[in-house]
Amino acid sequence: MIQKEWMSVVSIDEIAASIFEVVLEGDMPERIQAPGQFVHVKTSPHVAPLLRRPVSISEHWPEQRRMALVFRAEGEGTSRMAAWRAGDEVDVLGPLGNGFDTSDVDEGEKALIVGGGVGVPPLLGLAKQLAGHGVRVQTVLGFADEPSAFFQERFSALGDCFVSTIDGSIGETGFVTDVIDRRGLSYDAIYACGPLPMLRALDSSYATAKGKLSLEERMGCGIGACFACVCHTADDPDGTSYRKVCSDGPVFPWGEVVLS
Amino acid sequence: MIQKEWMSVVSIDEIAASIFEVVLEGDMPERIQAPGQFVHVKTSPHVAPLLRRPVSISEHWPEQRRMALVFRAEGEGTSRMAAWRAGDEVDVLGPLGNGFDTSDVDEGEKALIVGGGVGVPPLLGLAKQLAGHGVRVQTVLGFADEPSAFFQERFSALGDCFVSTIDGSIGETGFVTDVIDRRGLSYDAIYACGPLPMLRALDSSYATAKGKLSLEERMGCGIGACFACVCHTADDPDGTSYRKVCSDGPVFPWGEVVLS
Amino acid sequence: MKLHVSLPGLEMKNPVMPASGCFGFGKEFAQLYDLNDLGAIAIKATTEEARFGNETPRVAETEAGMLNAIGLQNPGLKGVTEQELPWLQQLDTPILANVAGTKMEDYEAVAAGLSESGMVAALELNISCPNVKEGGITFGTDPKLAAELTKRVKHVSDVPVYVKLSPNVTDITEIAKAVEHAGADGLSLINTLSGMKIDPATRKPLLANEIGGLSGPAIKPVAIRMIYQVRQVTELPIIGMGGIMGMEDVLEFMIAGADAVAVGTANISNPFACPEIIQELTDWAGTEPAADWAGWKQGGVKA
Amino acid sequence: MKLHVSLPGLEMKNPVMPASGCFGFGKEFAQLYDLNDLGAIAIKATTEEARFGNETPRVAETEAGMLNAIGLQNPGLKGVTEQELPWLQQLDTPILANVAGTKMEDYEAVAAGLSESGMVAALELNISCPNVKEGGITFGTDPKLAAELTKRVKHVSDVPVYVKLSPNVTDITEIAKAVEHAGADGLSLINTLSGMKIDPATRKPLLANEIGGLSGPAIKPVAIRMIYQVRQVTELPIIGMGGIMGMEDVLEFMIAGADAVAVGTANISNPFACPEIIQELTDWAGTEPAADWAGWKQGGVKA
Ligand SMILES: Cc1cc2nc3c(=O)[nH]c(=O)nc-3n(C[C@H](O)[C@H](O)[C@H](O)COP(=O)(O)OP(=O)(O)OC[C@H]3O[C@@H](n4cnc5c(N)ncnc54)[C@H](O)[C@@H]3O)c2cc1C
Ligand SMILES: Cc1cc2nc3c(=O)[nH]c(=O)nc-3n(C[C@H](O)[C@H](O)[C@H](O)COP(=O)(O)OP(=O)(O)OC[C@H]3O[C@@H](n4cnc5c(N)ncnc54)[C@H](O)[C@@H]3O)c2cc1C
Ligand SMILES: Cc1cc2nc3c(=O)[nH]c(=O)nc-3n(C[C@H](O)[C@H](O)[C@H](O)COP(=O)(O)O)c2cc1C
Ligand SMILES: Cc1cc2nc3c(=O)[nH]c(=O)nc-3n(C[C@H](O)[C@H](O)[C@H](O)COP(=O)(O)O)c2cc1C
Ligand code: FES
Ligand code: FES
Repeated sequence: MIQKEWMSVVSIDEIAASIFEVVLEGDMPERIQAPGQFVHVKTSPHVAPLLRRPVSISEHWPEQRRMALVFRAEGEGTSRMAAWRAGDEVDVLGPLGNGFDTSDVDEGEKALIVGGGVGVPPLLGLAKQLAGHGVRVQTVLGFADEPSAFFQERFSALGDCFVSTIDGSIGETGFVTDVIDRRGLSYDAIYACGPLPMLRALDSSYATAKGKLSLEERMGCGIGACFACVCHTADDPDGTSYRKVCSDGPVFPWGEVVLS
Repeated sequence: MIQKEWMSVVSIDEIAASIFEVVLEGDMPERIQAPGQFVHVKTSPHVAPLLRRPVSISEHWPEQRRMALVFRAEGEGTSRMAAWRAGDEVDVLGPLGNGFDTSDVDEGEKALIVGGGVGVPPLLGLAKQLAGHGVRVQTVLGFADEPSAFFQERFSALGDCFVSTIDGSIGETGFVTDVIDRRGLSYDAIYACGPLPMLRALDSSYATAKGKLSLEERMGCGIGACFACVCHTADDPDGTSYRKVCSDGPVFPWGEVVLS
Repeated sequence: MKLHVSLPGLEMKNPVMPASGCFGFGKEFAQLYDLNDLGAIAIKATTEEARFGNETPRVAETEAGMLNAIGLQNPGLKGVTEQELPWLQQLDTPILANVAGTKMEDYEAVAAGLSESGMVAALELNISCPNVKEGGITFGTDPKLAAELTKRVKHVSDVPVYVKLSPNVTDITEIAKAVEHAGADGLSLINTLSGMKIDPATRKPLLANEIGGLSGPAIKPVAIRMIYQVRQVTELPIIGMGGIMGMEDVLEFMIAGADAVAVGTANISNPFACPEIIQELTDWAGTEPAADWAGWKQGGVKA
Repeated sequence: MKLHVSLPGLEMKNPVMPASGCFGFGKEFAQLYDLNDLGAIAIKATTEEARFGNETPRVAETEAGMLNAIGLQNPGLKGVTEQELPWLQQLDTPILANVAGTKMEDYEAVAAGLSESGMVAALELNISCPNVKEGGITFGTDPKLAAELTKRVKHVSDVPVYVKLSPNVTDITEIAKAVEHAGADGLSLINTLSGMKIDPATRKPLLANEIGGLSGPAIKPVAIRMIYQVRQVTELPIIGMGGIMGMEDVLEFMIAGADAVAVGTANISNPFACPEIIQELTDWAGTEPAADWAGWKQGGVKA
């Protein structure tokens, strides 16, 4: 059940350059069904910024009624979020969308988790869930550079974690696909979230993989009503077939949607 | 010299129902020339509320680099101001306009100060200045009701202070003119600031008085450039004569402008 | 005061309906609250054939507004009558079906099909969508075409026909008069203002379609002005919209001359906007001495 | 990169000028900063006779915008040439004089007078002011009238003539083409959108004039769209305006097709807006490899 809730900010920390982790408390965490779901955040109680901002739930702790979001403060809305302080009450709509279905891998099998930039956060919840189910988790994280990198330790605690940066300032130089190929990583399923070029590279390099990927698209309502966030499906006989990223996704089976 | 300054909020207090007194610190207080001048306040660092809000300077202490404003939190902008906290930096344009010229009264003469509602604040600075010059100050303050009344004690410390409220919840029941007439208050000059009906009543009841009154008008720029705030002059041969409240006023000689 | 409003085809418990395109076909919102609380529901535009619409990005944020170029994505007449409308029948809320097309024949076919379905209370002729390359908007900017289209659609419809006007015109009263003479049962206005946003970083338009429709609080003063002007030239009922976010906005529209209102963009920034506004209105009505909207409006601006 | 822009009559150090009506005749701002920092100055509209303008309230705030109905208050042609322009001569900044009227003859008289004064670099024909009851706006909404007026004013002017277009039209490109053919040396757009605000508490319009002109960030998407459209039908220089608040907005207008920009409402909410924007632009230009605006714009949206 989707709800709109005034949640309270428990803590907010800058965990990397312009990357903030905020912990929120309220009823919503109890309703979260899967890692990869997101919330739609009104970043200010005033009219502007008018649109909500979609942000993935990175982790949640239903017993404590808490959940975490990790976001990059960049534009108008995320800058407002970065100015939130512990104790603030903030307007959050969620949980939204369909998260990662992990039925592709069984206990003892290997999952390859690939994240780029602010695509990394929802994968932490996923990795924890997979590890909890006894799946062997390997992670490849791509960042622009060292200052913007985060969560390496948290992923390392769950399995092998490789980092790549474009400038080579930490980890291996290059893209995530370079790391996967160079190391010859094997897997039973891939789970990916990150910028479109990364998803496209994964999709074309490992076209026959099993797994899921999480998409980003500009959103209006976040609940499936406004048709802002549609994408084409790979199988589209008459050109009118589509998926809504907000309500059908943001997580889709590998190969289901066109990454355009 | 008009300046735009980020001033810091020293304190903010609700001194009556929805009436706030804020003390600001910066360079501006040194430039204030007369009581009755005002500042034009950007109530939020964001685009909206777009227009500044004109607020009179109620008192100023140039040595401490401080000044006070007293405002009623009502609409969008003043509500933002009411949410200011000590330590905030706020965008203030000023000092603006021409304040009260007190040359109408000499030492030992009697000044009648008449204020209504949020017209009262600038009169406090005026009363202090007059009292400082040895002028005998009598004040009549009109408010809607007891909860919204303020500054009675501060004016009482400077001379006789009579209060009237529309509902009679404190002071005398009725309008300020009722008090003046009933008590037969005499004066060498009147200084008034308050809602237009009050100013009109004073103007028609005491048409031949010496003195000054301070006007309110919707403003754009506050510096005399946009022609938002004009008023007609009493003496207007061809219908094009005018005064700008922001830069020619807000204080005008008794009888100079049309109170429409 | 009674909030009830009675318009051709639309018996509304209160004057508030979600605006077309901002509410889909209602299902998503039905998970959030009881749609019977609404005065009516304007559903998403229906075209004769199914449409995918424009490429993404389809929305962009602007100061106190948003741009959209959805491009009339919808499942087509058949899809709407078979998959969407039947579900809405369980509601006790009148459905206003938005009709779009590129040729007059398209509009006729959709209007006839929807009217015959018996599942809609009235039609709203969208002659004003700025987001499709051909057609649509021209009907909304030329009084003769607007009138002809209205006449033809009226001819094939058994339910009342509202014409939704475009604000992208020199003189909205001309179009209003033209469609009134052509037999429109009501007007709805305003649709979105045609607008554009360019990202200085990429030096490209933010929308894939480049130009889109501007909606939200930013455009409210234009909407109020147009309704005020149109109110002075016609007695037709007006469904007013453009930037309504709260109860005060509803009142402003009613004073300007609207008989009911539609809430668009607000649903997008707050999916509970409609029931929240209706609740506010209900509380307000409890303290308002006038018997009904007609009585209340007598105290307002004269048309 | 060099910020310099060269337009007919206007050699500008940078593409930023205050917009007409938001800067008076410059004196108030001269107390605040050096007016020589500006690219040009568009002064307040001049009419043949002195005008008091509309009653107050003349301004109202809207979401991310404002309404104004000043009503062309000004000291008249004689007042402007005798009391305002001489003082501006000390500046090394070109003056763009805004010309208004209700009849063609008025425009001609004012244009001739200002041109003959030798104190203005160019004229800006205000055929788009929505705040005067008669005339003014009709010239801006009818291509034939706009063209005729342009021709007549060109005939009596020795300085270049910019025509300031109204956004309250169905097709702005038609008006642009019409005035281009009539001999306009440049275009400036947009003027304000016609709008209205009603106070639900008093049930009365906030402006004494009821209807006013909407300006500020709210209207920027409409301005950008219109400039983009007009850029595609004419080679004339365009002075772009509508909601510019900061440097990013200037860049957005330049990409859309403007050759220079005017800053209106921003001066009202921040009297230091122009020098602040120019400083930002100067800093930006220091890091921008293109040689000039023409080179820089090649990377942007194609007209
Ligand atoms: C399902 C989903 C989950 C996401 N999860 C995260 C996350 O966990 N952490 C994180 O940092 N970011 C995440 N994003 C991206 C995040 O939504 C954008 O970075 C954010 O909306 C930008 O807002 P802004 O105020 O900084 O930018 P502005 O430029 O002010 O935004 C203007 C408009 O564009 C939209 N927009 C801008 N960039 C994007 C984008 N990349 N994707 C979608 N809309 C965008 C905004 O939502 C807003 O409507 C997610 C996006 C989606 C769709
Ligand atoms: C010279 C001058 C001095 C003033 N001094 C004081 C003071 O010391 N204390 C105080 O409480 N108030 C004072 N006022 C009135 C004060 O400016 C308004 O109460 C305030 O602008 C209202 O803003 P808002 O955000 O509450 O209302 P909103 O309704 O959000 O305001 C919308 C717009 O209307 C304008 N506006 C609304 N009411 C008034 C008004 N009465 N006068 C002028 N503009 C108005 C606002 O400035 C704004 O532009 C003064 C006004 C003037 C002109
Ligand atoms: C995302 C979106 C989609 C829209 N789709 C339609 C549509 O299909 N048909 C239509 O007549 N109007 C459509 N509109 C216009 C709205 O119905 C409404 O007229 C307009 O947005 C102004 O109201 P608002 O400011 O409350 O949104 C759409 C608006 C938005 C924002
Ligand atoms: C208070 C005010 C007065 C204006 N007066 C004039 C005028 O006299 N002549 C004119 O051509 N435009 C006038 N305008 C329009 C502006 O020049 C400009 O075209 C418009 O406001 C859009 O720009 P902005 O959003 O930056 O303000 C005026 C605008 C405002 C806000
Ligand atoms: S954001 Fe509205 S349908 Fe997805
Ligand atoms: S407020 Fe602009 S001239 Fe007074």
